[in-house]
Amino acid sequence: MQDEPRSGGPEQISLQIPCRYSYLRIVRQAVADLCAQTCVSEFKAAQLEMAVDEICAELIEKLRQRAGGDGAQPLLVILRRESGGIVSEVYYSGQKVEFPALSADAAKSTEDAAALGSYVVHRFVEKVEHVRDPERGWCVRIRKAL
Amino acid sequence: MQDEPRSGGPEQISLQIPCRYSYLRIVRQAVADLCAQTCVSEFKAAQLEMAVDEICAELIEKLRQRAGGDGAQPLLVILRRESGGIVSEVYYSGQKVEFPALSADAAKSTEDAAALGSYVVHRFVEKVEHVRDPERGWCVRIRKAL
Amino acid sequence: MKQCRIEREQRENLDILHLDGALDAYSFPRLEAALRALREENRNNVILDCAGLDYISSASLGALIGFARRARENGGDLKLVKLSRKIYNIVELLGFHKILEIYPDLESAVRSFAA
Amino acid sequence: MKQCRIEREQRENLDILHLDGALDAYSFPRLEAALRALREENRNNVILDCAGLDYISSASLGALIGFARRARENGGDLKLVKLSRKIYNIVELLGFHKILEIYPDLESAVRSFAA
Ligand SMILES: Nc1ncnc2c1ncn2[C@@H]1O[C@H](COP(=O)(O)OP(=O)(O)O)[C@@H](O)[C@H]1O
Ligand SMILES: Nc1ncnc2c1ncn2[C@@H]1O[C@H](COP(=O)(O)OP(=O)(O)O)[C@@H](O)[C@H]1O
Repeated sequence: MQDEPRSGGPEQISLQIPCRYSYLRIVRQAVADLCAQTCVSEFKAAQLEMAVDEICAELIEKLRQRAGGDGAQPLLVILRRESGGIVSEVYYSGQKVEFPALSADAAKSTEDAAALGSYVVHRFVEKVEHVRDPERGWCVRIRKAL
Repeated sequence: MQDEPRSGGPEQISLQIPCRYSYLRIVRQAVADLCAQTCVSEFKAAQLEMAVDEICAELIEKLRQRAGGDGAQPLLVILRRESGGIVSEVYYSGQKVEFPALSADAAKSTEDAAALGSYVVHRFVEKVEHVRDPERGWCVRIRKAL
Repeated sequence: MKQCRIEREQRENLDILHLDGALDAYSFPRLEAALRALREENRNNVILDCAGLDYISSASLGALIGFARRARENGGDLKLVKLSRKIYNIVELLGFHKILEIYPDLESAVRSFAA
Repeated sequence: MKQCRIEREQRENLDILHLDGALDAYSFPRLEAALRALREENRNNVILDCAGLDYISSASLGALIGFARRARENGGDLKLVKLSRKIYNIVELLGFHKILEIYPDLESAVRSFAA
């Protein structure tokens, strides 16, 4: 009975984590829980979970490289339901990180291991943007339709 | 090898969730992950996890009662390592919530089911405070020594 | 951590509830419903298979203790089996291992009811 | 979600890696180490028991495919068994079920190596 659709209300999770791989599973849990609450199918939820995980993992790798490890600044992940879809935003501070997971070019094949993350993200979500927020810095925003 | 102690760096997780029981498990996961990263023993981690879960569950119950369900405002949970301990802060908006889990009186026995939450919190952590933060509202802060 | 599932296995003289996931405030109504059904059918010999249980809240422990008390008044009992180390440790620290019977495996709990 | 554990079971003509938890960027080095050990010992018949696997990242999938290719060049293979529906679905959507052999259970995968 507790698994019924939620009635409404602002369904949003914000999560700030240290820039480390070990916190990826909280991010995945947050995606899974938000999806469960907003009646997303198990399969769509798993796809969004993977897309968000791939983005965070790539950002963590690049940001740690740049900062030389533990100096890297935290990530802010915001997940919310938005008219007919789920939006995930991952904010980070400092200069823009260029990485293949965002390029639609790299997303065309699964041949190249480095481009796999990119392929996953583009295969599993409808919209991928890398935008600048005046207050919170760079943001990778993806949207999955329900 | 990846399970080695972390070298340092600010180990902190902030988590804002809708005021619903269904998000308790993200909170527990966050406690477990932070504890794993800061070398807390499995048993101490489980105790802190339970104390934080009991506090959030009680707050959610009372805040939902007050707001009539889904109108209840989100909870903000901040977990961090602090000299020799782990601190958990749970912030909520609006007027102070009185609840038994914070009373040391109620914590003396396990006879009364309603007082069980209180007993757990006081049994498992060293310090329990219910304080007012000028910016973020009321805060239940607990601290577990490592 | 998964959502809690409670599966009921009915045997001749006892019932086994197989738990999977977390017994927290969210799944609490599900536990209550399962215990209520047992009470209503006057089934008083109950084993809780905790092999898949990864969390238990104080309210859930309270509900189990309440059920056990009532079951004992009716000549039965509620017993726990296959607790993880983590959960056993919590139960022990709270002193509930003195209130609830705990067995390492299903077989010994089943035998304890037969005795 | 638990931390990933990888347990290696060595049989006469093949190795089974039992996975438990998540194969993500955090546990990736552990997967790499396990696969490296197999390569160094020239063990090319490998079964991945995914019964306990609750997540797999693209990098991990890439590492498995790389290992499978190399194993095939050496007359062996890497095969997956007991994928959850959720993970099978992901693997299928990415088209990797055409690259990696997948079996429902350990026995059929073991037999496929013997054949
Ligand atoms: N003290 C409690 N412990 C456990 N569950 C409770 C408690 N009080 C109420 N519940 C029930 O838990 C269920 C889950 O609640 P929740 O996830 O907050 O969302 P909703 O009330 O919209 O279903 C509700 O049916 C609620 O009535
Ligand atoms: N692309 C990658 N995918 C998976 N693991 C990686 C990748 N790059 C590096 N790693 C390794 O993952 C391990 C875990 O990293 P992390 O949890 O961030 O903390 P730390 O580097 O302090 O151990 C590190 O040993 C890191 O070298």
